[in-house]
Amino acid sequence: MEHLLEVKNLSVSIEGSLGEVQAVRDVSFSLKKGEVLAIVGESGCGKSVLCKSIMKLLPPSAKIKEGSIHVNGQDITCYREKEMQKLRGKVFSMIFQDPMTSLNPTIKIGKQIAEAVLIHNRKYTKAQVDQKVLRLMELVGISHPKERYHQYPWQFSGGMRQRCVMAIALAADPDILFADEPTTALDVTIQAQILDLLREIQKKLGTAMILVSHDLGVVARVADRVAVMYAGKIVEIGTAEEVYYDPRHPYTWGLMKSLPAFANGKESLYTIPGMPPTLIHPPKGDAFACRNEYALNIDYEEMPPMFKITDTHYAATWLLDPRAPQIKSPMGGQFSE
Amino acid sequence: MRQKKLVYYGTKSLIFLISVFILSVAVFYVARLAPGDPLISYYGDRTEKMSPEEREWAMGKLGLNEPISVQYVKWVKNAFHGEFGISFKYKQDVLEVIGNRIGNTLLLGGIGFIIMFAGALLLGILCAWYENRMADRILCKLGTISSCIPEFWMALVLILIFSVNLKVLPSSGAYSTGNAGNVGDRILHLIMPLTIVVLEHLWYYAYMIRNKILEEVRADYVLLAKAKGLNKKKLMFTHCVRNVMPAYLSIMAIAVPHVLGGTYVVESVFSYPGIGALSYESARYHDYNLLMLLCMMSGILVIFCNIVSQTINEQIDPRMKDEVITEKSEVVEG
Amino acid sequence: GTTIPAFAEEETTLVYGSGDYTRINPAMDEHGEINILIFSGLTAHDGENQVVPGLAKSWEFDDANNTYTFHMVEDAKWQDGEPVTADDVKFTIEAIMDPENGSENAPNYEDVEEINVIDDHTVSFKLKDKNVAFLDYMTMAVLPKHLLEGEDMQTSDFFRNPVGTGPYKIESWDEGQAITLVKNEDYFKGEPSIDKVVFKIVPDDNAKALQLKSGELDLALLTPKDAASFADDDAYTCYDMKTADYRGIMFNFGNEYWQKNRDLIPAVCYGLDRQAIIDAVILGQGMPAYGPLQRNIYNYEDVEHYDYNPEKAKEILEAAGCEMGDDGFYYRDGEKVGFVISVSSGDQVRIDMAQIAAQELKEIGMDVSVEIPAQIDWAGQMAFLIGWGSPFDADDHTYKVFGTDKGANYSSYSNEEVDKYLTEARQTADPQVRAEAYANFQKALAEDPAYAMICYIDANYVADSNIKGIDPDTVMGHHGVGIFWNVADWTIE
Amino acid sequence: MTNSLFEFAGNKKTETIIPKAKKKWYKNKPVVSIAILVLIILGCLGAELIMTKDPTYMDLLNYNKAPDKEFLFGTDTMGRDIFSMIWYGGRISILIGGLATVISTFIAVVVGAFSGVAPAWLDELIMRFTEIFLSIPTLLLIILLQAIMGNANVLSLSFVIGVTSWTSIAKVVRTEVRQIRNSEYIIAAKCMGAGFFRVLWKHLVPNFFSSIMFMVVMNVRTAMISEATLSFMGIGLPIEVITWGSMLSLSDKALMTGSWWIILIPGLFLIATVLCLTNIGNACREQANRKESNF
Amino acid sequence: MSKEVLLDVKHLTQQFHLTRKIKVKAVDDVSFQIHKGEIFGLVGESGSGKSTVARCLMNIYQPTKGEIWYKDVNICDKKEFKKHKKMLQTRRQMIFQDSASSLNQKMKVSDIITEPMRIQHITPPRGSFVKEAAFQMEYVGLENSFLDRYPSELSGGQRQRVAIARSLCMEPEFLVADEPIASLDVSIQAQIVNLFRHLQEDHGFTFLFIAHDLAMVEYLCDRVGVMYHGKLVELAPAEELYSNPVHPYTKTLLSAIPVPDPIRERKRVLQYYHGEGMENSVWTEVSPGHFAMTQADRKGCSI
Ligand SMILES: Nc1ncnc2c1ncn2[C@@H]1O[C@H](COP(=O)(O)OP(=O)(O)OP(=O)(O)O)[C@@H](O)[C@H]1O
Ligand SMILES: Nc1ncnc2c1ncn2[C@@H]1O[C@H](COP(=O)(O)OP(=O)(O)OP(=O)(O)O)[C@@H](O)[C@H]1O
Ligand SMILES: [Mg+2]
Ligand SMILES: [Mg+2]
Repeated sequence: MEHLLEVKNLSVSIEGSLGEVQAVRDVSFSLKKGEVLAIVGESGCGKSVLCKSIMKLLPPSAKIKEGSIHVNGQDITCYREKEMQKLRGKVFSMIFQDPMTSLNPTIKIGKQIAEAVLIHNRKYTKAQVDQKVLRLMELVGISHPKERYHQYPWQFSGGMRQRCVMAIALAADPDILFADEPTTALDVTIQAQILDLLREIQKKLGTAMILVSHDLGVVARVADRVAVMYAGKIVEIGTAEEVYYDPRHPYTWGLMKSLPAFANGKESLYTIPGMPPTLIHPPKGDAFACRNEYALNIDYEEMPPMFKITDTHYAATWLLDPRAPQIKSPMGGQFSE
Repeated sequence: MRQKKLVYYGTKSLIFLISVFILSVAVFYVARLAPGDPLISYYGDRTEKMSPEEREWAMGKLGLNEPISVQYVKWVKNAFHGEFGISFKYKQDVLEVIGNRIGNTLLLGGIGFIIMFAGALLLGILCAWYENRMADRILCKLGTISSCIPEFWMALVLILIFSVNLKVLPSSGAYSTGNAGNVGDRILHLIMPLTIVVLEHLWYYAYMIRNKILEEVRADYVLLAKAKGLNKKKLMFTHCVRNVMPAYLSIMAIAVPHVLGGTYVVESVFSYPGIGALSYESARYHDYNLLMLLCMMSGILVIFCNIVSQTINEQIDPRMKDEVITEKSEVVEG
Repeated sequence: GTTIPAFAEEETTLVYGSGDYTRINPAMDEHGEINILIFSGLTAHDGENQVVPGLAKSWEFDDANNTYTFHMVEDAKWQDGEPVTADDVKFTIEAIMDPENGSENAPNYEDVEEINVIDDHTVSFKLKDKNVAFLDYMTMAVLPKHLLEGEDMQTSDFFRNPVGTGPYKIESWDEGQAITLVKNEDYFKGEPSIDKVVFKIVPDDNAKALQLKSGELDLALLTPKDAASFADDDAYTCYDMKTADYRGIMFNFGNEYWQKNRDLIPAVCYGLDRQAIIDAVILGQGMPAYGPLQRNIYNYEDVEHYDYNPEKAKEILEAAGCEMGDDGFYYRDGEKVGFVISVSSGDQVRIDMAQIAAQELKEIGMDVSVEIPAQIDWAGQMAFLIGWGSPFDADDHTYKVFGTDKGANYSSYSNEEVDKYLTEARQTADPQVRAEAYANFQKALAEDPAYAMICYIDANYVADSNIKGIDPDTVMGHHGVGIFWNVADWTIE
Repeated sequence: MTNSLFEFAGNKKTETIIPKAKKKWYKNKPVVSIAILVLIILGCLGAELIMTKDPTYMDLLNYNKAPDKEFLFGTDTMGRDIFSMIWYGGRISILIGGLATVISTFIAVVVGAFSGVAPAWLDELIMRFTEIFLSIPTLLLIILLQAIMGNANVLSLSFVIGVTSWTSIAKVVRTEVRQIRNSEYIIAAKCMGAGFFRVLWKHLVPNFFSSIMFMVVMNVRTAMISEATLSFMGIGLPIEVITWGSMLSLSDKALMTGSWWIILIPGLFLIATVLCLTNIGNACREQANRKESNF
Repeated sequence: MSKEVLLDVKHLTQQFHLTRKIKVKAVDDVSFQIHKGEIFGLVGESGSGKSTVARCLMNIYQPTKGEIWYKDVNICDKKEFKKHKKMLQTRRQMIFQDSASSLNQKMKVSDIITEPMRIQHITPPRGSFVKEAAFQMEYVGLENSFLDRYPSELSGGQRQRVAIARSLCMEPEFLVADEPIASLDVSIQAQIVNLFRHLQEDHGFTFLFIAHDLAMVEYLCDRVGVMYHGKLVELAPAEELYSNPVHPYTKTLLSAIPVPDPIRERKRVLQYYHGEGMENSVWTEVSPGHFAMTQADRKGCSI
């Protein structure tokens, strides 16, 4: 089966005020039609930049240093703004992380959604557009859509704004949906509702989705495959089952261990020691080494390649090297409550 | 709902009327309290030779030796009957003095204003579109320089080029004699004064638009709009420019009297009979009645334009409105 | 409608670059170039500024009664067809004299005691005193009684649609732009030859020059600097007209300072390098001044000219007991010698002159500065850069300017001798006697100067070379007024 | 080697290289503009040192001279040395331009911002007051103010010009403030106890700076010119005081005579000053807005 | 309970206009108390008024009805608020829900963090403002290379941590944290939560902790309130609430907590609560310290 989206060796750098931030480093993955790929990872590791770089929404100071992006078999790495415009909204759309600032404060919510509808369905009459907007608002669970249509973003609660952004993203039934932390501002019931909705859409229309989330529960619910990112690199990728039940990368272990579910009573939560590296001068070897209690000497010297575990499961840690000492994963297996 | 609207516009009109009233008081008093001899505009050079008794008599004749408040009440009474007195300098009913010229000014100022309004917007957008690229940089420099060049200089250079050397444009007047109704002739006469009027202010506003838009295109919502698939043009016009409009409109509302009345230099260089010179001279030589009427006209225009722009702004950007957080709940100053 | 005959020559038009007019009211306003085209007075001036007949074909003076009797032309008509009568004359002068009207010209007729209409075409004026200049004042435009009776002389609409007896009549007035005059075919002195005269209103000096270049104007009064750029062009003729218009520093003797330091005034006069001022400010278009009558037939050469002589100036100062201080200025009784010259705003030529004069006076040790007050304080100021001069009868301005307590004596100048000779000259018609009286007057004035004279300034008219008939020898008045005196004779080739 | 490489090392503290700003200090700074402006200002301050002639001395033998070795920038129609006049006159011009602009900008920002955050009725009041103020002819106001203030000097003149030229900026400020007054970061600052002026200076000003920047810079120019106009009308500084404004306003006389230096040189200095100010303002704007265009 | 009451909210109501006609009761008659030194969790449906409650506590909104007592100051009273302004502003701090908009884009991170100190003119205990900022940054797990950056150059989580650092630098006694950990990764969430814990235990901080992550709330909070449609529907100590929820919404909520286990999670079928029986329910104490909205007619049944 043809890959809908294929990213190869993508590196993205951003010229910041202090120097070049290597926000995405050598990332490769692919996405099939109707598939949900979740990206989890440390905050600031480049997840949002990755999504935005595929949609070409990064500021001019961001450059794709290397690698290629193929959509539907077409190489869009060098697409210009004009060509990208045709793809955006229809082929891929995005739910942004900051719902408040993502909405134009001077335009009514309904209008902003209607705009998205109209771009891709130019022949719609006004009534049709309105109808569609109201349906979208209902779909994402905004109550009283008729009245809410005429409200402005600041009159909405955080979660409602997030859902509006979602409605906009879904307006044109995109092929690929980048959902950057789409449910952080939602309570669990609505979150579940939304996740089910996304699932449904994905099943019905075959929409593929890249879901960025920190909530491992959410990821567990919707993701087919999970990629774990650290310091701009994908350190582990595999099906949800593989990553959850058989994580191989020490960072993944750390993440899982940090969950409150693993805290015994009221004792402190586990945290990964140390601080994430800056991406301005990433360390020579494995960026995670200095926080990794299982770090090998080679981790400080050389970057680990992607080791294949199964056909779908890869991880980038020297621990998987045949030469490395075998250790038992401290995590994995089914969770128990 | 309709009643609410009625109340809304009712209050606006009331505020308008009160403002106009206060304005009239303010101008009346400021004009009379500011030192200067109103007799000069009536009696010319002879004023200087007047004996104190003669002065007394002359002031009395012009009704200037009563207390200011009495004068004001009289003025208001007469104004209600549509009598605004005579111009000291022109010795003619002020309505007539202004009436003879207001048309020309409205034509010059009005067209100038529209061109400026649209031009500054377009120029600003253009510069913002090509931010920091060649076109933008050149325009920015040229614009800044152009706004430093004195008006009279530019006007004379235009005359030198287009009238003296090329002989394509008439250099003075609003129309050639006997051609008052000829549209083509009027347009020909308008070109150069218009150019000056527009150039004088254009960049001032264009630069503001440019910078505002540059702020605006940095907002995050632009990303979402782009992600929707909006093309640049739409994005610029329906989002960025829209958000810039409130600031622009409110400054344009203020610009109205500047553009309409601030054409003194243009009028004198191009012998264009408008009210710019009247405004200047009436203020300078204390031609009270003329001054009052001109001020009231421009004041009414300003207040009206501002109320209109405020109303439009509240439509464009609800954040401008006060009820946004409802009557009961305001941000408590911390 | 009029049908234009097929053989009609092309209409000739003269476009003159003029200042703005708010109205045309010769009775109330002093200056007004256009008046002479539309109106005529009982008398008129010729190229030598002598009085010649106007609406009055002859007149006589009755010494005993101090009465002038004028016999008017019978067939003169107003431009609306009505005949001109003596009533009109009486009406006009009485209107000017009526204090209610507040005319600027009223002081000229202070002497008139009675005006009598003898018949339709004869009018007589009884004066309180002898006044040779009276004939000059009768050049005042006569206004039509039938159109103005009962009207307000200041605000009447007539002054925007004037009807006169002059060579041209108003065709149209485009407010603020142009006043178009066409020739008056019934002009009592004969039909003028130029068909149309347009007073195009061009307030800006530079614009005037440019419009002259572009051919939009045919005649204009330019600044000397602008006029210089037309000098080499054959298409234009430059008329550097002499004027009776002089500039000088007027001392205000009402001010305490001059009451104390009147003896320093000669030093001021010696301290001015007049030629340098003329060269720098008006590009040499003028002549150094020493007296108020230099362009008059009664000029008397043989007086002190106060030619530039800084040494002498210093000597005078020292002789008067001034001592040079460390700062380069003289001190008298511990007070610095110096004064402030006020200049009215707007006239750059005067400002420049005052500034240079101040600098020159500083060089001889007087601390002189220039100020432009918002409002001229005639009574309080120390000195003023004044402009005066009349091209007509010698009495015309000297009497009221230098006579004690006279209307235009802003300097509160008072000199018995001057008063005496001025009155003497005024009260006789005998040229011999007058010449003598004026010579004495000038001597007296030079000895006790009221003004530190600076210069006479030329009026730089530039005209299209096609215009013929402009008299280059006429002496112009204040503001260069007077070039149109013989406009009826002008032609355009 | 391989063996040791694959031994456990544990989490070692590694030197994290803290990146220093490696850009040169002059990067992103309008060095040229600052340099030119500083030169002009220094030149004006130290006018006495560089002047070759007495700027007020009218050398009647050498009027209207084109620039040459003796008169570096030529002389004006009255024989004054333009080179000396520029430096000498710049001092007052820049002082008045700067001072008046500071005053007008201060009033504008305070009034505008206050009106922006004020409750509806107060805002309405202030705005209408502004409009009424705007509708009274500036000339009259200036005459009145000058009469109240007494003798004209640099300070009073700057004050008068400043006090009469704040309205348009105030309007823009008000609109801008109204747009951002309910932004969360301003609410946050208020919660922390920031007073009006702190919120204004730290949060509001950087946000509306870009809209009013050019208006403020142009105010400098306008103030310089106004000063000359007022002097010319007799309500300004004494006439013999030389300023760029007076040099410019006299220059129209030189226009027809082809004495380009009389008009061009003061004009160039004025333009250079304004251009430099604009550039610096622009750089400040960019500095305050590090975000990149999303467009 | 013997604990000292720090904050007492009485019948707080806040209305907003949706349109000119329609009003929304964002918060409807909510009463609760926060004790000194406790972490009070507030959970609930999105749009149920949690942020509004928080903003009322911070005097950002003037409540339509009701009183809020901070210690013995009625902060809804303008006069009293004015009197105690300085104290309130230094002792209370808030972390806003949307970090992107609560940070001024035009300020550097270091300036943002130390802003409250500068406002209150506090000399930084660690020497300079920059050092102080660096110290706070480390607290929340940020490299101090971020000090010179601008908010727009940060990722969502980094921004959030800056906001946290800003509120902590004043060492407030009462901290309102509106979803402070929503966009942080699990490990950093843990770090922040540990930090909060530490502050509570060792420094006696009091928290109002608003979150959607119920697992974290359970772990961190001493007592938890549940909001639904502007009403507080249940209030109980954390353990009690999680083990014995009374209100149907609470039950739904708890059942919806996602589990980090793909197979189980995907299989789970969720029930929804649509406000059944909200109309005539009343606020009752179902067990000591455990309050809930219960149906009036069934009153007493659940006890
Ligand atoms: N405009 C920018 N200029 C400079 N650096 C940037 C810019 N935007 C992001 N970065 C840096 O790039 C890195 C990756 O940022 P990104 O937003 O992708 O993180 P993220 O994975 O989405 O994190 P989070 O979960 O916190 O949102 C961060 O270290 C951030 O500081
Ligand atoms: N300024 C406002 N004007 C009008 N309505 C408002 C305003 N602020 C909030 N609301 C409304 O009040 C209700 C509660 O909002 P609030 O922000 O308190 O919810 P929340 O519980 O914080 O939700 P979330 O978890 O999604 O952030 C919402 O319906 C919202 O639309
Ligand atoms: Mg992110
Ligand atoms: Mg909220």
